[in-house]
Amino acid sequence: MFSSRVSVRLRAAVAVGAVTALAAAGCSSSTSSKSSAKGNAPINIGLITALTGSNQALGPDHLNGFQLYLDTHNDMLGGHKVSLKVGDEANGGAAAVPVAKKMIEQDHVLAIAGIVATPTIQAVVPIATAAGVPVVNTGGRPTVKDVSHLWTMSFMSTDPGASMGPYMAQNVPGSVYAFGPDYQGGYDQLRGFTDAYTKAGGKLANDGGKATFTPFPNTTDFTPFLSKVKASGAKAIYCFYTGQNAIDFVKDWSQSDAKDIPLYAAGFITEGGALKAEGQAANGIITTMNYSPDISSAANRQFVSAWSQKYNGEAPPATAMYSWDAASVLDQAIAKAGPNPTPDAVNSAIKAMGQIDSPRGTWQLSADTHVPVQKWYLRKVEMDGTALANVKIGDLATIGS
Amino acid sequence: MGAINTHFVPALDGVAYGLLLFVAAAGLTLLFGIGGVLNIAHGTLFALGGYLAASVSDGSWSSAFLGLAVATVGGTLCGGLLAAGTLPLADRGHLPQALLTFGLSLVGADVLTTVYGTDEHPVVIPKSVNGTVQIFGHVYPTYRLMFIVVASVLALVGTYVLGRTRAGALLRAAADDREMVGAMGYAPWRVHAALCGAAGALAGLAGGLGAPIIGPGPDTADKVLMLSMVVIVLGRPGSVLGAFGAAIAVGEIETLGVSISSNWAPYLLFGLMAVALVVRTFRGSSAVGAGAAAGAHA
Amino acid sequence: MRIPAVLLSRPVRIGVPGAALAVFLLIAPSSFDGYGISLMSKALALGVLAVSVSILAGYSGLPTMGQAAPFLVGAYTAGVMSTHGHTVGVLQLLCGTLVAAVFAAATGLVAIRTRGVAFLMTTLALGELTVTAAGEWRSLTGGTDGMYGITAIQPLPGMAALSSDRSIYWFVLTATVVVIAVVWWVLRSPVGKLLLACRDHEARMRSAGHPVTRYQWLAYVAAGALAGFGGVLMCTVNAYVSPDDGSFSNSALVLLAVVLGGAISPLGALLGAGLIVATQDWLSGPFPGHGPLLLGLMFIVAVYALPDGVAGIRFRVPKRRGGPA
Amino acid sequence: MTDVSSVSANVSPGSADASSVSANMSSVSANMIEVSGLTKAFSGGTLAVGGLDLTFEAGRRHAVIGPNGAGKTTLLNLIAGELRPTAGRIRYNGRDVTRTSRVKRSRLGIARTFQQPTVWSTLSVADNIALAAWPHSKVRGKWRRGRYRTLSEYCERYLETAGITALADRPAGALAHGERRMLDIGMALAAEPRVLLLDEPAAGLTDQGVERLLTAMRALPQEVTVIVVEHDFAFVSAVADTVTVLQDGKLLATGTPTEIAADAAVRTAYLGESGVVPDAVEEVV
Repeated sequence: MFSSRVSVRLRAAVAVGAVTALAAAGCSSSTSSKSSAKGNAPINIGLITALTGSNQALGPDHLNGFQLYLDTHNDMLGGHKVSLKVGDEANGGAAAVPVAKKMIEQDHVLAIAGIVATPTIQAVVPIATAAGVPVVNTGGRPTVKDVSHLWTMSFMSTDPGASMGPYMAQNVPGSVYAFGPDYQGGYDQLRGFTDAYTKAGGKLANDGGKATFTPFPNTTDFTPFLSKVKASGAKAIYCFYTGQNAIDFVKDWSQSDAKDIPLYAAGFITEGGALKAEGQAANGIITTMNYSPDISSAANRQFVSAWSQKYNGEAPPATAMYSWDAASVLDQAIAKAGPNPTPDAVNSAIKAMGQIDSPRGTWQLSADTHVPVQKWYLRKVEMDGTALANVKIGDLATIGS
Repeated sequence: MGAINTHFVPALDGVAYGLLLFVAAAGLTLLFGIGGVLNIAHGTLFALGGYLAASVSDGSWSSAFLGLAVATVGGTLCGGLLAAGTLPLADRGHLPQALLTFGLSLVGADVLTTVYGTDEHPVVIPKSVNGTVQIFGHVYPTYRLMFIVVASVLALVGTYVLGRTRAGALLRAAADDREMVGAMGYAPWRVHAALCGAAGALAGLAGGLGAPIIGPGPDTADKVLMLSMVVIVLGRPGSVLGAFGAAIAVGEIETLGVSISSNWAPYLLFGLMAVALVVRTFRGSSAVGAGAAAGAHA
Repeated sequence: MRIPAVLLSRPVRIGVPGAALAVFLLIAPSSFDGYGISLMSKALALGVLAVSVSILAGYSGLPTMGQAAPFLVGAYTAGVMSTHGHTVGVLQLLCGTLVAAVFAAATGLVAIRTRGVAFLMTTLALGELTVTAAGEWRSLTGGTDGMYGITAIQPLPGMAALSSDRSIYWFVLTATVVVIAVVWWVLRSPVGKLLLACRDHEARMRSAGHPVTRYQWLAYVAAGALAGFGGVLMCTVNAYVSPDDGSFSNSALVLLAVVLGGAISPLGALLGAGLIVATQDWLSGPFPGHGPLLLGLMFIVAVYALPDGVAGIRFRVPKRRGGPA
Repeated sequence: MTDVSSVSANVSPGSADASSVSANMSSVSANMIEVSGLTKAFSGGTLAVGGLDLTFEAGRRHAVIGPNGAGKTTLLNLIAGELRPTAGRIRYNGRDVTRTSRVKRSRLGIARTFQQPTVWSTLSVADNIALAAWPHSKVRGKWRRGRYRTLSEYCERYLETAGITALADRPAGALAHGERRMLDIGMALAAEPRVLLLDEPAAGLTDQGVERLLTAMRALPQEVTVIVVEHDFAFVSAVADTVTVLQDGKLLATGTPTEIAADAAVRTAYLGESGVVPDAVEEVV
């Protein structure tokens, strides 16, 4: 029964290992808890992003945009040297809880930036709110009960669809087939589209008049879903996909019966690495986004040139821009929060912030939802010089409330 | 007619997808069914093959073949590494090997993202197979059509090698009784190394061949592993024909099944898998009387 | 390396690591901050899940890859109760355990028919189906975004709500100690012998007239109930539940925790879970994104360094039987 | 694995007219086990048992002998319920048990031992016996420690009978082959069966062990029916009052040990010209 000789050593080894490991955790926590901001002493900022798991293709841009801002601003935010504490949200949700607790309890961060997946927001924001730490979020934004400490740099999950809906109702001569992944962000994105689209008089071509949701993350072959589009008589497709799903969807679309039916989408489908992987298959896709690298403004030129200098002449993805803005918002808020900034002071300073000058143009945070009130642009994938790029072809509505 | 027309492409695609799964799972079923190693790092080898093929591809036929060669060699080398790692565990049952390969897959995933980043790497395939063809009025990717042919040939070759050649006979003997192979004058470690190498080569080759369909990215390893496990368990480990049938079935479930009942799409794969496993166990138990060894190996 | 006989006596073997763990669990919170304490709470909740896996994989010879499913059911039960205003911790534990037991009783009818790798894959399939259902059943579970901002519980009616990581820790610790003591007591009783005998030689048990399938079904239900208990604790610790809590990787990690802990030792399973949490959440802190790498290295080392921890689990593969004898 | 060179030792030449001995011998005792048309075909087409009609009378000591592959162990497996027959019926004490599970058959009073003695290796010898007795004991609530102790104490007699009292606290996995064989037999006895199926019980035992086994078998209550499959004809002669010879899954002859030893057909088929069983290849379990 319990009589193996080795299992004694094993038991002892595991016990000793676990105890030392956790004890060491305790020690390190007690030493690091001394750090507090004094004068222009260094400050800690947390950044949560997906470095592993099903969203890892999206994660690095959140980090890189923030880091680029620090690189171009002497590693300072609001006059303080910044020590960036990066945490991995993995698949999103519960995995981020210890990460956030560590940032708040051990690193005493002034604010938490980043967050890719919406479950992570739901898991982290209550913890941060309870501790009074502002969350400056750069990924998709779901509906949240208490937004007092949540500031979104990107958009409300329903916004991209809401901006595209009326445009497609007017410009597509017939019905539209809608697709999205079957997670909450996907539901929100498609709800934004279908509500706005049907309100503007459009009609979905899908079976039963409801958008089609594909299993996430297990769908690798979209062909069976796409095979229904042509028969439905749709004149266009609208979809929301990101990361690997986006690449697979575009490739399958470009080689299916539906390839002659124009593809409209929320902009993430052709952002950054996805566009590179899709290649010519993506040519001609029309997307909606609150950013395009070819916007001409001083702020954008500074951002684009810094990015392309660091990343082999590539155009920056919108996500990196949100993260850049997160750093920029924190920069201004911390500066206003006085020589000894506290999370609460930073939160109040963000709240008091007016117009924000950003690479995407000026925008401001909605007082209700803490989401940008901003302009959405219509973009088309075209050859720009030697490479494909998301080229701005028009303006859509300004959205936000 | 209307229904046939609607479901024609999914049904055809099911064959292509099934064959892709078959090619992907071949290395796993070989190593598990015959070598007794449940290689959790199998998906990682597949992804490695994909990355390697992608890194040399430039759209020419020569680069495509070079890509396949590089992927196969890379897979073989990693298979050798696997052989070295699992050999000391040979007498300790399946779990230590599964645990080791699970560890290796985690380490491998980290290495791959460190080297190749988190973006999917596109494979530039030769122009002549990059387009689409018309079949019965439907558009279908040329590459997948070609893949059906290539994978069928691979399946036939595999069945032939395993069923009709001396090496195959040796491997089948090894599956039944490893000591006997030793008694026949082959050092067990050589059989083990050859199996691991062959399984690695198959995984690498599959990664290279499949890269234009399941492009190498950070998710590839997990997805391929999961689907391959489903295929080999449904097809009974070690059985080429079984794996083939199971792969086509899973392929059709994921395409035709989804097309017919898209509302149930999220549940289809695992639901049917659970049903199949239980039904088979029931049938097996009545036939063999639930003997000491669980289930019979047909 | 020879070990003196006195160190091998039973009190020393179980007592020393047990006592070390007890002392650590009792004094550590005073030197830890909220983060460290919440990690310990998480390790305990995951440890209860690991013990449930050890009942199946170690004691009953049923290596499961889907034990996170009843864990998820328990966690959601607690979440749903909290959102409907039922915040008494003990009540949540009871209900979560019960609902998970019912869930396991139903899924067990299917799973228990299979053996070895087929059992592994059937439980994996059931786990994935549960996760999918949790994501799709949005009216109850809140979908893939999960249930969030879950109200803090009060341990017993009339007591104050647990507002700090520290008070949650004491609640989780108490609950864990109670339930592990019960499990320990049961497994050391003749019931444990029955399970071990089924694991050792199932066919012989049947030949001797034991209704093995019923025993294993009961073990499956009991393990499911225990996992549900752990799920309620996890919900209390995280104040958040999402389908990801029931993911395949959770099931796999816990199975590995059991392997690390020596398969048939509840204490070992608990320590194994602690080691995994320490590696994944704490050790990887300075290397964001490399948690899996560290876990992977740990497994590789464990395979070679702890052979007997690994050998305790029987992992049977369908094998060709001999012809007529 | 078993060396059976001693088999022929006690075979004495007997009268030559025993080949006509039929299976339907008249008897006062009831038929405990009755198989009719029993057939078992394995996948691959091997016919292990082909249309067997046999009766095992209550309270008698039956031996089943035959060359390897004759279907002896398959017959035991069919009676015990480890295998389902392809065709035919099995009756136990007048009741049709063809489709009854082995768990149920065990509970009805059919116990068996195995060619390769099987025990629960992580448990102690005493626990092995107690667990074997468990389903057949009238003690209620055996899952409780106290009741289990009662059961264990009661079971000490079987340890004694099997001669393994000294090993009671040893893990069964640590036993030598012969000790494990005796434990297997002790476990079967602990079930207090009405029908006891022994699959080559003497194989691998020392002379002392065989002696112990013989004593144990003689000590069995008279009403217990014993069916023993055995190679060792000396052992068979010592314990059996009826011997059944199988060949290629079919009945060759039935009779007393003396009659069988004298049977010409049996001698050719089974004992061979030299009187030594051609047993170079042992069957695989």
